[in-house]
Amino acid sequence: MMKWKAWLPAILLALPLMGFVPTALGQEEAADDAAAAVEEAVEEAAPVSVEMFTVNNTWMMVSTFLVFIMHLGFASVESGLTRAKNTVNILFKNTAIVAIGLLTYALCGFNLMYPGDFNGWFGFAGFGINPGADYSPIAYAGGNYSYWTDFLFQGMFAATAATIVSGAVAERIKLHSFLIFSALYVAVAYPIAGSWQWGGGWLSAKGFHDFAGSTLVHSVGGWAALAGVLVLGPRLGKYVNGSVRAIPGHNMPLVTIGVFLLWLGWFGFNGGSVLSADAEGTSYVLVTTSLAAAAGILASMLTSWIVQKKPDLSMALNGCLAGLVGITAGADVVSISASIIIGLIAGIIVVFSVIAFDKIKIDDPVGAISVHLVCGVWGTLATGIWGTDCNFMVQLTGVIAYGIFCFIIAFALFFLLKITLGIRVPEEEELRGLDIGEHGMEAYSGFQIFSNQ
Amino acid sequence: MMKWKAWLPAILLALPLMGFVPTALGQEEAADDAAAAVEEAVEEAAPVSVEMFTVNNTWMMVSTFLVFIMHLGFASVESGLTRAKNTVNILFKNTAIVAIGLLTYALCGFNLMYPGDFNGWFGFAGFGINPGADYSPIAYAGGNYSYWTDFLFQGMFAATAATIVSGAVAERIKLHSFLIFSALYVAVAYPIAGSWQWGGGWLSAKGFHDFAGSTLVHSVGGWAALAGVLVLGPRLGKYVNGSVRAIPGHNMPLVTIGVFLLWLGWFGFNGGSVLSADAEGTSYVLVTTSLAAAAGILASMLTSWIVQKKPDLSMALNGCLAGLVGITAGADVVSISASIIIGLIAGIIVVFSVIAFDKIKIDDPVGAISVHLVCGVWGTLATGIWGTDCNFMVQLTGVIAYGIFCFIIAFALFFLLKITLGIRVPEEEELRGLDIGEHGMEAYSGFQIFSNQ
Amino acid sequence: MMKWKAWLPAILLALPLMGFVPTALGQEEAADDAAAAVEEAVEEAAPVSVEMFTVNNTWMMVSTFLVFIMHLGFASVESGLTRAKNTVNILFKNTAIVAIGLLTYALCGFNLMYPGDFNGWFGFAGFGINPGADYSPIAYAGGNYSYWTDFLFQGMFAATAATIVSGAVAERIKLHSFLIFSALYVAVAYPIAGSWQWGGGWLSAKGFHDFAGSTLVHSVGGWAALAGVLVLGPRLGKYVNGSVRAIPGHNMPLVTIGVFLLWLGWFGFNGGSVLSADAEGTSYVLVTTSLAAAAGILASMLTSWIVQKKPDLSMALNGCLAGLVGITAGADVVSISASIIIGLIAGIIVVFSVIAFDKIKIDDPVGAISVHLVCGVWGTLATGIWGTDCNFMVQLTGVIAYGIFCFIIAFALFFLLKITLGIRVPEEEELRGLDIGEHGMEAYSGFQIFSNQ
Amino acid sequence: MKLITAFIQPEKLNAVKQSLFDAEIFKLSVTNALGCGQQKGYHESYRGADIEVNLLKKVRIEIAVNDEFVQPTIDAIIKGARSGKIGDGKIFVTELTECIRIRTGEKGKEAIG
Amino acid sequence: MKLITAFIQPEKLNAVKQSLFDAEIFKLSVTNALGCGQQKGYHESYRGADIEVNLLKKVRIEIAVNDEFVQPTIDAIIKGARSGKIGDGKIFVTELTECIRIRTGEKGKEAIG
Amino acid sequence: MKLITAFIQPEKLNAVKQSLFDAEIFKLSVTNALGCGQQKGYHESYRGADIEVNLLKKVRIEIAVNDEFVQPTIDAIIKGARSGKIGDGKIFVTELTECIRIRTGEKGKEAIG
Ligand SMILES: Nc1ncnc2c1ncn2[C@@H]1O[C@H](COP(=O)(O)OP(=O)(O)O)[C@@H](O)[C@H]1O
Ligand SMILES: Nc1ncnc2c1ncn2[C@@H]1O[C@H](COP(=O)(O)OP(=O)(O)O)[C@@H](O)[C@H]1O
Ligand SMILES: Nc1ncnc2c1ncn2[C@@H]1O[C@H](COP(=O)(O)OP(=O)(O)O)[C@@H](O)[C@H]1O
Repeated sequence: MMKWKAWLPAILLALPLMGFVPTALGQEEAADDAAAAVEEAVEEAAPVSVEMFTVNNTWMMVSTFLVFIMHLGFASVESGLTRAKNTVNILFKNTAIVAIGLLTYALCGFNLMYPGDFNGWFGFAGFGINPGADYSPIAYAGGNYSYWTDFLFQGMFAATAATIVSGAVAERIKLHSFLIFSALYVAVAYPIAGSWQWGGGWLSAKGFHDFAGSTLVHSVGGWAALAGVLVLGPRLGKYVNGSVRAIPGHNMPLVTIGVFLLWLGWFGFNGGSVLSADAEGTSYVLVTTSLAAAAGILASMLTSWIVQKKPDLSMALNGCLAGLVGITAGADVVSISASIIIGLIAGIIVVFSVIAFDKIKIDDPVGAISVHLVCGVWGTLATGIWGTDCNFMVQLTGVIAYGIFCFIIAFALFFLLKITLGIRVPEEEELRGLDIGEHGMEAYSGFQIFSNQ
Repeated sequence: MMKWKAWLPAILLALPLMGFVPTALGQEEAADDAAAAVEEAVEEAAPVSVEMFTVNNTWMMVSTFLVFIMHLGFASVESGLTRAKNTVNILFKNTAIVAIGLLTYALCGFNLMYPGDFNGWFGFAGFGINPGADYSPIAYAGGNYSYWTDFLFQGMFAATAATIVSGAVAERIKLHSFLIFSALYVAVAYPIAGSWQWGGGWLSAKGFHDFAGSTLVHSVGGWAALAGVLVLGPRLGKYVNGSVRAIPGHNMPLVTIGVFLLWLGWFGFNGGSVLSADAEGTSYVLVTTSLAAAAGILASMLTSWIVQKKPDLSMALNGCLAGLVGITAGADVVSISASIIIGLIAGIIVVFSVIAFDKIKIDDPVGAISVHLVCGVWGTLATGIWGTDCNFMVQLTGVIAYGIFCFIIAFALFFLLKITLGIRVPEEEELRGLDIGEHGMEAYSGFQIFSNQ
Repeated sequence: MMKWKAWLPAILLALPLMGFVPTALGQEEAADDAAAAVEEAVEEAAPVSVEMFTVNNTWMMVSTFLVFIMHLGFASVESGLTRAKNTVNILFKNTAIVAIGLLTYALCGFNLMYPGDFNGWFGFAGFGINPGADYSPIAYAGGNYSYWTDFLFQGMFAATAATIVSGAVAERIKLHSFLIFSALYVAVAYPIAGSWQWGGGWLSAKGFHDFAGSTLVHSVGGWAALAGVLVLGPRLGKYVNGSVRAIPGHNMPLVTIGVFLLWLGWFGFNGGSVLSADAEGTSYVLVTTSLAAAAGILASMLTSWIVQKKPDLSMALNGCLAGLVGITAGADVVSISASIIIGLIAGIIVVFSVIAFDKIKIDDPVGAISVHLVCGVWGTLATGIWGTDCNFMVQLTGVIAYGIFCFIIAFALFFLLKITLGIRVPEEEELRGLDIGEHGMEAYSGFQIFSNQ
Repeated sequence: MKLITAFIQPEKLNAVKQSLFDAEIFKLSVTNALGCGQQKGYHESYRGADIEVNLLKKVRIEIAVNDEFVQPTIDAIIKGARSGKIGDGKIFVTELTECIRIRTGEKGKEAIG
Repeated sequence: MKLITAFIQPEKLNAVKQSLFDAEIFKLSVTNALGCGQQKGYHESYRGADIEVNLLKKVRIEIAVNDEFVQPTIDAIIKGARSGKIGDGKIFVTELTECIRIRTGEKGKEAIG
Repeated sequence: MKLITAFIQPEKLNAVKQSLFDAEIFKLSVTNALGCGQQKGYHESYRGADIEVNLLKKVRIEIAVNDEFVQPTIDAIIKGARSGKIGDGKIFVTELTECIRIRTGEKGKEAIG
């Protein structure tokens, strides 16, 4: 009775790969075409009709909404995967981050990230947002979007980096220290790093390819998450006498809602990164994105079924995110089969990564480092392997450059906060929960909850 | 004090019908116009401008997102209407189904459903997805959508059929057997059945009208749900000593979230089924869809108020879905007044249907059979009654053909699984909940829950 | 250790204002341009291309979806901020309102609100919806949207007013009385009031500016909420021996989901109120909307941190809504800096308003009056201060006119219901919860909940 | 010393707490319970099917008191909890052998209050 | 009078209720509990890490009875709860000094039933 | 035999479990409780209004032991639960008349462990 079960996963795992291989070649071409379409869409600067401008801008606004809703996705995933006694705190952080992210991006982030002509490493076009006196909406970006859409779409991205950190340092970080870190990281570190590639800086000159931000967004958040966890240390009761103890999340429907909203949001994250409504370019990207997500679910589900003996919902959901993060760098330049393979591998990686980080006592309650950093790196490198006109060594250079810059800055910020304001709540507060400690409130008033776990 | 209450529902029920009747004739015309517009939109193959292509494709992508989010809707409704101890299991199934649905649709489903020229009963255009060497995005579908959007939109529909089954067989089915069933049903049965109508097969040649899938999607899922429940049997404790015992759902906010997301998704399900952004066609369909949903809520709410004495939230929500399923077949060809009547009747049917299935001991925890099968049939037939250029007998033929095909296949699959791997969890596992049994996890860790119900 | 904390909020509060001031002038211009663009978009009646019509209509449909999802947002916020024992009741009310709102709007609301040429105070174009015999979709609104989209977009707005009331009177109002009130208020009062401005009535002739409804929607709901609370009285146990007692909400993740969905919906609420997809107009509005929301969060978060000593999540979330309500009247005519200032002030107001209403024993469980009425008034007046071509006294006239009309009608309706059917549940039912009392159902079956609060 | 355990209607908890405070009994412990007694349960309906709710929500109160406080405590509970309707609940009294305050290690009469 | 407290497996509650009813014992109170006994707990896995679940879900039943009902009550509980597997639970019997019906003020033997 | 009931701070449960295990007491039952004692409750603020939280979360532990285990059990609980701050909780000891293991029907001293 048990034996066939051991085979099942392997068979299922093999299934989706069959049938794609024979058509891979044709798809390579399709990918090339799509890549070309995206390229064209991005570069085309010729005057377009007002109709085209309007539909392009409409698409970009829709994408902006979708990226916005990712913040709710993150808030849901992070609070669901932690304990009930810290829920208010996590929701508060995620709400505050969106506000701080948008306001600081308006204050300085946008103009740090897109400084216009600059030295490739650092530029700044001034405080505030203002399209300038001779602003013509249709000419601003070759009719692809208006100045305001540009700002808002990019602004919605910005806060994401801090949100990623939020999950990893959850259940023990002091609220005010986290908010100060986030404000600085999002206002300064993220846009400067971003300018290197999307702002037209040195990495973009080198031919680095990071379509929608496996590296620029996800690993930027992931490196900071790693730094934060290292400075903070693990939660009480996580590693006891050398053994790893599970601290289960308190609300799986909330986690599921979050992951589906994130996938939904990714349609805008990747689809909007085409930076126009170009029909072929956008829709191709949506397909690679979806198939990678689906492959990530399948792979992580089966991997966890084999490794942990029982299929773990939280792993399947992490696998979905892993696939999405993985495809983000190359969604426009890889073939359909490659997108599935990238997703499958991301789904496998994430399971082992979560387990491995626990082994080395890096306590990340929601798996943010595994999902965003590890799979962000994977996706960026995979683009070097399968992406049309991409170069593995350049991709590697980008990964390393971001790693060094972000990890050092984040580590320094967390360390400075630790020795000044302190970053960790007192032990008693951690045991009772940050909701009572930091907010004087409960998330589920009236419910009987065992808070002693 | 009580007497007026008995009248109230009836009065309220009558209210929305007043005022529509006088204008019905004018609306008939409007429906005709809209139907014509939809028809045109679908058939028009003349070369269109790139602007038109882009906006059409944008609309179809937005519709795809909306259909995608229906999966979250289903996951929420199904887990909310069942017990806390089976929540992880249901969420897991719904997550896995999306992945399996998309991947198998890419592997073979799409090319089974749209095989090009074929004998009208079964055709297959090969494994994998590939637009072909001479693919021109704008020419692919007369400028209505790109190949990739076509695939993704249809792919999002595919998994729905299996999701419908998930709810009906919840709280007792073995995970692996359910996954195997779903994979086969979605990969093979659904697309073959679909090809008869949407693939241009024999039913479409007969003049069958099923706009967005009352029959092709909802009843296909519903028949399988019925077969599954028959093979599985009812949950322990549901029918005791000849009396029906309620097993209340554990999370009503989750059910409500799910139903609103499903309604939202239906805007894409129906709106996208216009298969272009044609302004008159799409917006007319959205109005009929919304009014049917609203009428479904009102009717089921009042029916349950009268029949069960107290207004039942779960029934009102089921009524919303009933109205939506009901209008799906004819959203483009019925008048405004007809759409309200279809919704009202669907809302009444669903209440009696839920009660009737319980009477004959068909245990469907979420009312999936009543909503998707019964109202799917109702909607298809209603299209034969009120739909412009529709024929009742043809509609009936379609309903029966799908019923025979789907029920037999689903029953055979479930039966084969029963005698090989087994489809029902052991009694002890059912009592303790599938979350612990199948996944070794709880959905609400820390919460005090009475799991002995 | 504590001292710096006292400064922090003030510093953070100051931060976002810096850097905007220098650029404010340039933005004033931008706002002018954007306002002009919006104006143009609204007024332009010249024949447009079918492409333009299609993209405009697509945008309006997307906006309709977003406004629709606000109903889920309201349902989530309201049920989350009240006690578990009243959850089913609140969800039921919100579900019923959407249905009633849409159906009555089709029955008479639409034609009351947009009666065509009329005396400026009251007009009615007849029952039912029907575009008329000589309807040409593209000509209907100068190519901005079809008749059906017009109806559906406006219909989704209609139910909002009643939903606002729902939260304020929660946990003690009789279900049937509430439903009767809502049906009448939404079917008659809201559209008549709306016709004064959006229907082209006397206020619009005076030059009143209420872009998307700070007054027409939010304060219309808010006045009714105030009337309802006054007629109903506070919940048992809220004001005991002259002191105010907190009655905490039962589900903070649900509140957070609700607020994010409302923000998302506001993109359509405000963005769609441009009434075309005009790229510059819509995207400018989205930016002012988002920045006001972010500023509202920041301000309320810091205000509550200072006033209540601990940062209150429910206040931060109310602050988000406050900012959104505040910007709604002038999103198209104020500068970027003004939008931030409007949001900041709204966020501060809402905190003090919630506390003040409690002081005078006006028991509003969810803060609906503070958010929708107080900030609605604030936003309308602020438009008189900072809005291009807006006049403070005219704005004030509008605010007062709506106040008188709505408060009197709502008060009369509630009062009549009180002396006929009764509007308050019996004390015992209130203590046990309306879920058992009105619906015979629990929202969280199986969960152990202390319902004695 | 005695241990007094009472099952009361959930909505009466606040009233009982108040009357205990009035009687200067400040210490108590409360748990959620489901009860089945003379109040035979009621029938509800969910999706058309019957729910026989015969385990009704109750609140369980425990109070440890010195012997002279037994009667005042019982009186206070009755004062707060009685509505005269079936389901008002029961009070059970058991002998308490020992009582220890964890914080100080005090025992017996001193520890109880 | 005696107070009988039993810890049983949650899934056995319905069976125990049934056998108590069969034995004409209609009154009981139920609370949720976590238990740790001979059944040493089991190991689960969450995200690859081990959960040692050694506080298992149990249901706690309290029944106050007159002395002649003690044995029938114990028998009924055993009948409903025994599966023969570790974890079936325990029954504890303590002396009950007094019992009062809140509604009527009745005491002792009359109040208990 | 004695039945030992203790109310402790929720965050001390793990420590108490550990010290009981060290003292070779392996069996116990746990329930959630709200307590009101010397620790007079604290004030919180929700939406500007005051919440008087005077029913604080506690964990209730029950342990049935043979007489020779009473003192070791009490000592172990105190060891794990004492922080020296108000709110540490109380231990109550009552006489246990009988104890039955449901699985085997064993009674008394044998059944308890
Ligand atoms: N003999 C008993 N043993 C245990 N609990 C009891 C007993 N009698 C009553 N109770 C508890 O007291 C509650 C109220 O009892 P009930 O008989 O309904 O009230 P009344 O005494 O007013 O008729 C019950 O729901 C149950 O929890
Ligand atoms: N000495 C005890 N003190 C308190 N509770 C006990 C004691 N012994 C058993 N229990 C309760 O009874 C439950 C079942 O006990 P266990 O020893 O597992 O069953 P069995 O007697 O069938 O081996 C435990 O989980 C615990 O809740
Ligand atoms: N007399 C009593 N009866 C019932 N429960 C009590 C009694 N005294 C204390 N408790 C329980 O013990 C908990 C701790 O008591 P408390 O007086 O706050 O601790 P300390 O003894 O350290 O001052 C209380 O919250 C309550 O649950």
